[in-house]
Amino acid sequence: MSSPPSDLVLDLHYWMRLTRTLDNQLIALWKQGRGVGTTFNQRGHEAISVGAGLALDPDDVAAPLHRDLGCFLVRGMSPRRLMANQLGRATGVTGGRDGNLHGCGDLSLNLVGFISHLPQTMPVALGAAMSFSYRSEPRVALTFVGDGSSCTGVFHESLNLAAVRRAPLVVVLENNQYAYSTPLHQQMAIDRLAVRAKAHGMDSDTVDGNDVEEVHRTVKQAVDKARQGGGPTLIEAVTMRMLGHAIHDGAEYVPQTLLDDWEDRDPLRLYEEKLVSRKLVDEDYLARVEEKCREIVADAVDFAESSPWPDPNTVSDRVYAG
Amino acid sequence: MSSPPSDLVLDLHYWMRLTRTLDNQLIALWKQGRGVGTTFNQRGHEAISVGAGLALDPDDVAAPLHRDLGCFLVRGMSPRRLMANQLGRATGVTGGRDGNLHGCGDLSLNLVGFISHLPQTMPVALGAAMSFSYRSEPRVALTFVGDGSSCTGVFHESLNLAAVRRAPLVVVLENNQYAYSTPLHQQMAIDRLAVRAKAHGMDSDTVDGNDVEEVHRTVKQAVDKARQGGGPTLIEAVTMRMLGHAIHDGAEYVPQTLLDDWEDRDPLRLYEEKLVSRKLVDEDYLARVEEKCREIVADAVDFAESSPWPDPNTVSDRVYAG
Amino acid sequence: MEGSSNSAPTLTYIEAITDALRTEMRLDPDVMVMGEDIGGRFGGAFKATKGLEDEFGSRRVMNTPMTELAFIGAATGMALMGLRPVIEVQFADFISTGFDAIVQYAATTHYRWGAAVPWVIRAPSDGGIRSGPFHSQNPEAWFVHTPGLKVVAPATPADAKGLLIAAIRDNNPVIYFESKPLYRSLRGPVPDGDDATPIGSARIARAGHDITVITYGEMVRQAMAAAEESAPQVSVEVIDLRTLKPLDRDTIIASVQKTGRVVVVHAANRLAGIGAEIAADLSQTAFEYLDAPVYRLGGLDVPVPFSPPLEDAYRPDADNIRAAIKDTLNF
Amino acid sequence: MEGSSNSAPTLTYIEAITDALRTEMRLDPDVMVMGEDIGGRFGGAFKATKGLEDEFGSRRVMNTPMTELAFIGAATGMALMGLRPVIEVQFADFISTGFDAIVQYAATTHYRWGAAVPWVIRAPSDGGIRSGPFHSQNPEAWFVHTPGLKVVAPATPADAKGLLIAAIRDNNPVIYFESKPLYRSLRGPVPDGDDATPIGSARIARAGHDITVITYGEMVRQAMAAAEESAPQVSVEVIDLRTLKPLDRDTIIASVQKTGRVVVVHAANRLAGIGAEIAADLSQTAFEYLDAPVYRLGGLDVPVPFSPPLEDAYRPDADNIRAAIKDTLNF
Ligand SMILES: Cc1ncc(C[n+]2csc(CCOP(=O)(O)OP(=O)(O)O)c2C)c(N)n1
Ligand SMILES: Cc1ncc(C[n+]2csc(CCOP(=O)(O)OP(=O)(O)O)c2C)c(N)n1
Ligand SMILES: [Mg+2]
Ligand SMILES: [Mg+2]
Repeated sequence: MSSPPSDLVLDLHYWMRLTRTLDNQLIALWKQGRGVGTTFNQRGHEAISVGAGLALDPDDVAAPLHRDLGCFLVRGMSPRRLMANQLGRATGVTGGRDGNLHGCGDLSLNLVGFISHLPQTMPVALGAAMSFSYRSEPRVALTFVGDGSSCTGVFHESLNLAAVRRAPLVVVLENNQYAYSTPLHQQMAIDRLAVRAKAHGMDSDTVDGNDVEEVHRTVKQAVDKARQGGGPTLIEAVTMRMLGHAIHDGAEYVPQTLLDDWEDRDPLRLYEEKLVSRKLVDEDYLARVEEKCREIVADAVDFAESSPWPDPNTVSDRVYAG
Repeated sequence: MSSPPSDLVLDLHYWMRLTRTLDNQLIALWKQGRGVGTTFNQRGHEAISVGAGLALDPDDVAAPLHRDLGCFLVRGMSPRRLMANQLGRATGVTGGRDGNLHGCGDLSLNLVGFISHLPQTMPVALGAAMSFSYRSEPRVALTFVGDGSSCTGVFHESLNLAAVRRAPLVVVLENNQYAYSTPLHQQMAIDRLAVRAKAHGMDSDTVDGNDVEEVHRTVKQAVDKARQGGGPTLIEAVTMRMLGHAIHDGAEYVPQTLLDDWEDRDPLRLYEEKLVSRKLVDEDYLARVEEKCREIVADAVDFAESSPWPDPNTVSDRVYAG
Repeated sequence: MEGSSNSAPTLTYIEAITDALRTEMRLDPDVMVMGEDIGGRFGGAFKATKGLEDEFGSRRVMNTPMTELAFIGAATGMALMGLRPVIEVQFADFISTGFDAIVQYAATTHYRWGAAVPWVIRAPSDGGIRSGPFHSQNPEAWFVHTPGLKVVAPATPADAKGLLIAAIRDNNPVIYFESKPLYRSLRGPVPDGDDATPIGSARIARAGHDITVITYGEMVRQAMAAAEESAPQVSVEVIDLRTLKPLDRDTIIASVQKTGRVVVVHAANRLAGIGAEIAADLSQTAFEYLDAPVYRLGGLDVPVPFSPPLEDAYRPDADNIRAAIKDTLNF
Repeated sequence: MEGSSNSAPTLTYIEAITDALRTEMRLDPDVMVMGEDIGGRFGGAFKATKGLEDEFGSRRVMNTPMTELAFIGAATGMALMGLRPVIEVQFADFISTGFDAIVQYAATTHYRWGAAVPWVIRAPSDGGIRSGPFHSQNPEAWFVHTPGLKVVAPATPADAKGLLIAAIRDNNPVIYFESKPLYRSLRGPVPDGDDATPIGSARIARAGHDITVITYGEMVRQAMAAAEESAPQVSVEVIDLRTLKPLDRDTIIASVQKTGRVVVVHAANRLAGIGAEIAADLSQTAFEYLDAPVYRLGGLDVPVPFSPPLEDAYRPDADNIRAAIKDTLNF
């Protein structure tokens, strides 16, 4: 296994750091009572959302969910617009019509937004992939889904349809051990979630969701295969949701030992250690990146908090396309 | 493999013959313009519906679908009530409220009725099974599902829930090569449908759906296992839908060679030949059974056609339970 | 019949649907059809898509597995990428199986993040043909109540074509309720070209001055029969709504200002149906013009029953409409 | 506070829900609860089932995977076998995910083959709390329009308990819409015993003689505030519907006969909402008593927006109700 080129390595690291920094800032804002509505946590998911997101070409379509802050970022959605959306401002992605990461779609960035009803985004991403086949375009669609969501009907219908149409779709299944408060063993009678694909004759793989290079490499292979007409792939990425489901959730139902075990394998720290030991970066570099990310996020907060609220007179605008 | 006891052998044969006779009579009635609405065909499915249906104890619950005329019969629903339902009479199972085999449920016979939305009956049958666990009753629920229906979300949600709860449920998947006009290869990227179970960690098996003893034996094993707390099983029974989807459908989309191949393996004729060759019955016996079935079915037609229509003043009755 | 391309040949309602699909597929390579059993020689449960695969190939005529959630959701993704999928649900009754994909995803997308979802769902609806509770439903009220959708329901072959063309060209998710009892029993002139019937505009199916009957779909035929039977003593105006969302309030109000009396009719459950919205709206906006309460006639609050005497008791018809007209005039 | 078992302790709205569940689970071993995350120490997204697993065990408090279709369908099977499942959907918004299991299977079963389906769905509905388009919905109109269901929506802690008890004992599928904004912000006396609030009977929340405000859920609180602010100049009667299906037409009509003026209010989309049914019905059955058109106040025809200024513009409140009262009196 050859190492990835160094610009990719630095990208993987940078976006994970930015994701973590933004996530931490959201938590801080809400703890300080500066939030609006709720916000989700993504800690533990950086390697998956960033590793997978960076496996795409700009023309490809991504449909990230509530743990995939990193994917929104690598696809070019700015921290300013994301933060403003979280705070319900007119300058946010949805102009205050939707909250947190919900609805953060932007076709100019080839980003498809999600809805709460999980995982209704899957068939939509599949449809994007089917449109590529329809037009013989060499493009791929990527979407994410959780372990809990892999129990749903729409997940299976989507895999079945993707497989029978050999659609250029890659599905990253984020097995983070829990659906809200419900552990895997109360959700399903399997423990290797990649087997879900077998029911539909689809290729699948399982990766360490805390190893960003492994995630990236495996998703990239699946993306390349899909682009070449090889059909869809389901990739299970195993990780742990390190915080509550959303900001209000203390996750007291998660055994501390489980968290401790996974804390030792924090995807960002693991990668930083790896890069230092490979001598690709030094501590100084890491500190500079961290500082840069902090600045970007601070700027996003300033931007969002000084942005106007949406005008209530526009509430009925934009229900329909012209 | 020991042969089944002779009373079971004769039962399997008798109910298959009655099913075939009733099905033929329905076709004849509709061709003569004596039908109301539509009626489904079940030719080719006799071994599955009868073989599986007879694997249950009286206390067990069955939830048969539109190809499972045989299961309704073996569970004790009379040809009279079934025929009257097909003809929309007050004496039919639903009193004219629902048509053909739809809604033919009767809790006194432990039969759960189905709806068109396929396969919404699956979670209902699962719920019956879950109620047996809840009450620690040694009972089992059995339901049927088609190949087309195995693509649906509700199918997969039901298997997942059944598996994680180890519910005493047996699901017979009737792979009859088509969903209406759509052949398997346009529906899914698999050809052995039993693999659907793998996605949910459920046991599964595949049987020759035209071999009534194999169907019966395999379903019985699954029923026994479920009754002993061994959890659910999915059994794929492979057969061919020998006629159109419903009475109006000439099924011109089915290649004749395919039908010819399967006609050679007609489940009823195969079994009659086997019984004769095993010297368990003779031609005379078979003729007598056929005659008896004809009488029963003729009586059912008389009963239904001489039954009153429902009173239109009752149209709003019975929407709610008291 | 002359061969002029501007003539209006006589087509059945379902032929007009096929004509609209063919017309739009010829004009726009982004238009495609998808659904269960719609392809090949079969051409769908009602044959509305028969012949299309021969002309346009299987890429543009896509047989789907029985997965309403996945294929409606996929149509949304295709629409986001600029295609214009026309989805057939085999019966309108099965639209509930894809409910989330419609009311949660597609309906809200443009409002939330500004992306257009230009698909059409063709939903063969309505009863009167002994099809029982699961092949006879008229579920339009669910969708009229849901923000973000448009809903149309043609009553004539000409509008079956014109509204389908308009729906395909519309940049929003449109649900097109076709009335099964009209498929082969109603025949009428259908313009040859590619003219659209504008969404949001009702049609005066019959002018009159004593009373207004407001309806849509197959009930227009029943209302026309009732109007004929009531003439010449009573002059009945019949409004064919054509679009259920957005409602053409101007046409409705103008008629009511003239007649002062209204009967609203639909085959769907009367309770909390479209008729309730129209009656409530008129009672508020045309209060001073109404000489009698708005009479609502609709299906009973029961699942559509199968047996003929029960279904006939369930479903309004010309006789019921005539009686409602009489009642409302005698108020 | 005295310890008498007949006293009425003061509970929050959500405590009253828990109280009802506990009361019925103690009385009837066939009553059980199921849903996502409802078990264990967690006790559900809103903690309505907290403590129940400790008392009744995991057999009767069943955590389900995220499979709305399967677990609502399974509840139907359990109900057919004589159990009385109380299903929690995590938010009312997700009820659309289990739609077929509700509107197609459960709702039609008794009509078709005479088997009772005694389950309850608890649906945490309503907005005003900055939860955005998918955690703020009021989807009751879909279910009122669907034959075979009952629909209730308590506005007070006492009715939160009483209606849930009634729903559990009812032999039909009942959808119980609880109003999230009331959960912890509304506190009131709740009878200690196991009395049911009968399904189908509205409540005069406030007697008055000038005008009737008809509403339910959290809007009762808004209406009461508007009524207080309108007094003493205007004497407002407030009807808390409590049951949306079947509607208590007698109570409504009696009030309208007295006041002659009506405002109907709900947070759900006004278009083709419950208010339309009530207004249409009154306009027909109380035509001669109405001195002004029935005023309908409801949510806008848009997805419930997230941002505070937008949600406030979407959603009726006491000020809007006061203005509607004024308008209707000045008609
Ligand atoms: C259809 C549906 N039902 C219920 C919910 C409520 N809900 C929000 S997130 C969640 C758990 C999701 O678990 P998983 O898919 O594993 O994703 P994770 O949050 O762990 O990343 C639930 C039940 C929902 N969003 N959608
Ligand atoms: C949810 C849903 N969508 C569409 C239909 C229309 N339909 C009726 S039968 C059928 C095919 C069913 O195929 P399969 O499950 O293989 O059963 P079979 O009829 O072959 O026994 C379809 C599509 C339906 N009944 N339910
Ligand atoms: Mg998870
Ligand atoms: Mg089949």
